[in-house]
Amino acid sequence: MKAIIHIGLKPGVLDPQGRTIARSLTHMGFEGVTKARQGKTIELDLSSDNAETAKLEVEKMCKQLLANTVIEDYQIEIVE
Amino acid sequence: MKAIIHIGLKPGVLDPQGRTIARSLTHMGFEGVTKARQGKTIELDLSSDNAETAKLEVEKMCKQLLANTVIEDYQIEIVE
Amino acid sequence: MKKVKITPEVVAEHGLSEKEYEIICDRLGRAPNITELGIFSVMWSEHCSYKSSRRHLKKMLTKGKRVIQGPGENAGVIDIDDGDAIVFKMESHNHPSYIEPFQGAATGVGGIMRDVFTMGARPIANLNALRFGEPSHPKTKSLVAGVVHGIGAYGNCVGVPTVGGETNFHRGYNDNILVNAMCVGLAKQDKVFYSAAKGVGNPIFYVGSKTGRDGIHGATMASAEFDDDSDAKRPTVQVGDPFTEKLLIEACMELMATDAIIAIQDMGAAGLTSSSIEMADKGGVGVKMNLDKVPQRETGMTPYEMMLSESQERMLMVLQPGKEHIAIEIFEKWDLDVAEVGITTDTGHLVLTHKSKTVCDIPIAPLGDDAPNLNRPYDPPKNLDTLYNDQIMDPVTRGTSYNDVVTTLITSPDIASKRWIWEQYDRSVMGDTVDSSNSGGDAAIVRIHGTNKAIAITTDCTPRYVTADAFEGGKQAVAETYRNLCSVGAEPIAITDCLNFGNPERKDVMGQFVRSIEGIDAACRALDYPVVSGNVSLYNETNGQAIPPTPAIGGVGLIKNLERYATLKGAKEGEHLVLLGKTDGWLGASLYAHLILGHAKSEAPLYAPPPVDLEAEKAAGTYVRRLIRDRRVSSVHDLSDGGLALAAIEMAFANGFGFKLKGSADVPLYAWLFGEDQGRYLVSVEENSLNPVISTARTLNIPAQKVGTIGGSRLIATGGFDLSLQDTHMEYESWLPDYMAD
Amino acid sequence: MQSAVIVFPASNCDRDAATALEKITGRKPLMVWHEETTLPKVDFVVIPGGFSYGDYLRSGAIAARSPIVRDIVKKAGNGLPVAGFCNGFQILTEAGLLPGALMRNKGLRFVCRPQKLQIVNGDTMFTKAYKGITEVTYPIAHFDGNYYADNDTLRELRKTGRIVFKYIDNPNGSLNDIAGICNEAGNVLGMMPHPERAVDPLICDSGRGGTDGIALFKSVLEAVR
Ligand SMILES: Nc1ncnc2c1ncn2[C@@H]1O[C@H](COP(=O)(O)OP(=O)(O)O)[C@@H](O)[C@H]1O
Ligand SMILES: [Mg+2]
Repeated sequence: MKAIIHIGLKPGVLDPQGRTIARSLTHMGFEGVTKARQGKTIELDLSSDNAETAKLEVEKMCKQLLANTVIEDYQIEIVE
Repeated sequence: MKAIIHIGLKPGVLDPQGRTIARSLTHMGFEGVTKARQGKTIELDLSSDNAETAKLEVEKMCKQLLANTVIEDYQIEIVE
Repeated sequence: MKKVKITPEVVAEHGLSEKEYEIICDRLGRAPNITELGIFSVMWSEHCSYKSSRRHLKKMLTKGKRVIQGPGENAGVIDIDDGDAIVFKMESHNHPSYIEPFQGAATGVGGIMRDVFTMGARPIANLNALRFGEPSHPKTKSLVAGVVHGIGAYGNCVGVPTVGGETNFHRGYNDNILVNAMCVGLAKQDKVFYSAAKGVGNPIFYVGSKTGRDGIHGATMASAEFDDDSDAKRPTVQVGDPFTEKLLIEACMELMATDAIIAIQDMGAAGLTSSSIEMADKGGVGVKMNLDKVPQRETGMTPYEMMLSESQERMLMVLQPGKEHIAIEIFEKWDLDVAEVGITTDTGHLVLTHKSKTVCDIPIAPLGDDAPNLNRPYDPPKNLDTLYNDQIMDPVTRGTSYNDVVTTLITSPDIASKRWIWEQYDRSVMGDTVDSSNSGGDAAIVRIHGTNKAIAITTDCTPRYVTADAFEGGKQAVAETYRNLCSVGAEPIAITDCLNFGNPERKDVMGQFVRSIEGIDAACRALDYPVVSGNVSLYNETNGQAIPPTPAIGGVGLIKNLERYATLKGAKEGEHLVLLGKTDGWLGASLYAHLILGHAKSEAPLYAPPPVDLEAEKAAGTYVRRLIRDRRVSSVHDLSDGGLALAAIEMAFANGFGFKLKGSADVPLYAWLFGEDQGRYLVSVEENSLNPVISTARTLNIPAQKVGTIGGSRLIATGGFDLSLQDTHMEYESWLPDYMAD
Repeated sequence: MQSAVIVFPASNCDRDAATALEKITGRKPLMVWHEETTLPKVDFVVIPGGFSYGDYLRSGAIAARSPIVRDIVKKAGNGLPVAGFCNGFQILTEAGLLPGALMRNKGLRFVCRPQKLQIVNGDTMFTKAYKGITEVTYPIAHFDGNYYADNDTLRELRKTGRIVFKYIDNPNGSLNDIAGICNEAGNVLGMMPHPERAVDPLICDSGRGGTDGIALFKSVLEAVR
C-alpha cells in the first residue's frame, strides 16, 4: 500500500518560491500564468494492508514529522 | 484553469531526502514504512480556458524551466 | 467593514491595563476605534515601549570617544578611523523561534540585518548567541536543527558571513529557547542614515515586499508570557524571504548613494505602525498615509491588519520631494514593490485613510511621551557564599580520575565543539573573514574590505554566573567580550546587549534584571567600553518558570593593522605557556563545580561566581594587546569555562601540539587547573621572549608565570591528567554530531 | 585580459570573484547584469556563486534561463572561456553547458569548510599553472553540491579527462567524488569549491591563509594571452 501526502503552505502564508516561479515564467514569455504555488509530495510505501488504519497512521506521521503545521496544510491519499 | 505539476526524481536517482524521511519515521516508531520519496508540486493558475492548449503550454514550461529532466520526471494535471 | 466594539475584554486582549486605556481616551478626547487601539497597544507593548526596562537602561554608559551614535536609532554606530564606521546591534527572536524554529530564526537574522542596512551600512558579519534546553528534552534536538538551519538559510543566501557565536544548553531553556542574532555593518561616516522624518510635505515611500497578514500581534505576543495554549497562537509566525532581503539591501545601497533619502526606517516589530510613528516622532512631524496605496499580498485587509502586520523585508522612507523617480527606478530595477503611501505633515498627528475614510487620527506625541514607564518593584538577589577550596576534596579522593574530569568537561554540551552548527554557516563569503568559528577562536576577525585593518567581534554571556550573582554575572559578560577582543589583539570599542529575562512582574526576576544592568554598566565604565545598541526580551518563561537570566553581550573591537593580530593558532613546538592574571583557584559556580561536584543538580545556585576585578581586567587586556603588537606571543587564548586546563586544551586542538602543564604550590591542583578566576590569558611564547614577557608583566603588577611547555601529542598536567591529544580532540568533536544524528 | 562577472539577483560572490580577478589579472572585470542580452567583448567570463533568485525552484534553474546566459551559451560554443563557481556551476549545468545536475547534499545540510581537493586534470586551461601540484584547498560553501550524472555520462567524463577536480573526503555525496568538470572543448569549467575565496594569504577562514586559488586564474590568464 502507498500513501501520497500533499503538503502545501497554508493560505495567506508568504510563498516566495511560488512568486519567483510565476515571475520567471512570465519573463520567459509564458503570459498566461497568473499565480504559482510550490508544494511538496511525500510518497510512502507501507507494509500495512488496511487503508483505514494506514490513513490514521499517516495522519500521525504528518502531525509529528512530515508537515510543519504552523505554516503548512496537508492532504493524505491512500493508494493500493 | 489550474495546472498541477508533479515533479519527482527519476527512478535510479538517489533521493537522500526520501531516505532520511523513511529513516526518521522508523526511528519515531512508525514501523510500517518501507520506503519514502520526496517530490514537489507546482500549482499554476492559468488564464487560458482551453485544457488542450493549456496542457501543451505547461508541457513547454516543464521542459524549459520547471523540471530538470536530467534527474526529474514530471506529470501534468489540468483542473478546471 | 464590521465595526469592532471596544469592550474591556478587547482592551485586555490587547495587553492594555484599564489605566492605560483611560490615558488613551483622555489623550484622544474620545474612545479609540479598533485600529487606534491596536496602534496604542503595540506601541505601548513591552517590546516597543520598553516600559519595564526604560528607566534602568538609561543608567548605562552610552558615550565614548569612538561613539558616533548610541542607543536610540536602529543600531549603534562607532568610528573605526579613515571615515569608516561600524554599525551593529543584537536582537532576540526567542518566541518565534520556539514556535517555528526555522522561520523564527531566519526572520530574526533578516530583521537584525535590516536594522543595520537601514542606517546605510552594508552587513559584513553575523553572529548568533543560542541557548537551548537540556539535550535530553524531547524538543531540543529538533529546535537545534531548525534554528541552525534557519540562521544558515537566511544569512547564507543573503551572502553575509556568519562568523561566530555561542551555544549553551540548560534545562532552564527547555520551553523557552533564546535565539539572539547580531549583525555588523560597514558604512562611511558621512553616509550614515537616520530615522528622523524631518520636514513637512515630504513624500513617504514604502518599499520591499507586499504586506500580508503575517505576524499580526507579534509585538504583543513577544511581550506576553507563554502558556499551554501557545500552540493556538501559532499562525502569527512570519516567513522570511532572504532573496528579497538581498535585493532590498542592494536597492537601498544604490539609493543611499544618491541624495534622495531624508529618513529611512525598517519595518520590524509592529511593522508600519512603529516605523511610521518612530520616524514622525523623532522628526517632530505628523504623518498622513493612504492605506489603499500599501502594496498588499492578500485581499480584504483591514487597516488594523495593515498597521499591525509584521510581513518581512519591508522599509519605510521619507524622500526629498522631486527625487521620487530615482527611488522608483531603482526599486523597479530590483523587482521590488515601491509605493508612495503618504506625506509628512505639520499636524503632529498620525492620520490614516482607507477607502476614502479616515480610520485613524491620533496625536503622535503621547504614543512616545505617555508610554508607560514603570518602576517595577524588585528584590535584588541575595549574595551567595564563597566556595572555599578546603571545602572540596580532590577528584581522586572523590573517586574520579583527572582524566575523567577532563573528558567530562570536554564532552559537556556547553564546551563540546559546535562544528555541527557553524559548518552550516557560510563563513567565508565576502572574502574578508580572517578568523571565524573554524579556529575555535575567541573573537572572529573580519577585514575591512580593501584595507589592512579589521574588526574583531564576539558574543558572550555565562548564564551560570548571572544566575548565581546577577551583578557579577553582568560584569563578567562584558569583561569576557573585552577579554576575547584583546585576545586577538583588537582594541575593544563598544558593545551591544540583548537582555533576556523572565517575567518582570516578578520581583526576583526584576531584581536580576536591574542588578545585571548595574553590573554591565560597572564594567562598561571601568573598561571605557560603552553600550551603543541593544534589545530587551522579557517574559521568557513558561508556566511560571523563568529562564536563567541571560544578558548576552556582543563586543566589537578594532585591529588597526592586520600584520599584528593573534588567534589560538600559531604556537610552535617547544614554546612556553605563560599564564597572565591572578589565580586563586575559584571554583564557585564553575563548570567543575557544576559537572564534577554536582552543583548543576541544585535548583537554586549554591555559591558565588568568580568576581571580576575590573582594574586588573583592563591592565591584563592592555598588556596582552601590547604583547601581540610587539609580536611577543605566538598564540593567545583567554581563560573562561573550565579554566586553565580547558584553555590549554583548546589551544592544543587549534595548533595540533600537546602540552605539559605543571601545578602550583599555592593552589590545590584541581582548583589550579579548573578554577575560573577572571581576567586571565594563556599565551605561548618563544624561549627568548619568556623572561621579558614575565618580567614586564610584573612591573605592571600583572601576575605572570610560566605554567607549561608546548609539544608532543599528549595533554599532560603533572600529577593530574595525561590524555591523547587526538582521542580527546575526537571526543570533543563528536558530542554534537553524535547527538544530532539521533 | 579583460574578464566579466555576471550578476544575477542574489548573486553574492560577484564581489569576491571581481576582487580575485582584479588582483590576479591586474584589470577590473566588467560587471554584467543578467538582463543584458549580449556580453561585451571579453576574454573570460565568471559566473559567480550565490543564491541567484534565492535558489528557488532549483539552484541555478531560473538564472540559467536569463537573457545573458543565452548569449554565454552561444559564445562558449565558439570557445570563450567560462568558469562557474558554486552557484555558477549549478547555472552551467542547468543551462546545458555542462552535463549532469547538482542535487541536495547527501547529509541534507549546508556545508562550509576548507576543502581538500585533488586536481585530476592538470592540463586544462584552468589548471596548467598549478605545474604538477595535485592537491589544493579551497573553501566550499553550498547546500546543493551533490553531483549527479548517469553512468554513461560519468564514464565519458572520466575517459575524456573532463573531471578536473575531485574531493578528498567527499563532503556532499557527489558521484565519483566530482568537485569540478569541464566541457568537451575544455573552455567551460564548473566547480562547487570557491577558488576565488582562496587568493589572499590572510583570508581563508581561520587564519591559516589560502592562496591555492591564484593559479587557477593565472592559468586562464596565460591561456588567453
Ligand atoms: N552558534 C554558533 N555559531 C557560530 N559559532 C559558534 C556558535 N557557537 C559556538 N561557536 C564558536 O565556537 C567557538 C567556541 O565557542 P565558546 O566556547 O563560546 O568560545 P569562548 O568561550 O572563547 O567565547 C567560538 O569560536 C565560537 O565562535
Ligand atoms: Mg564562551
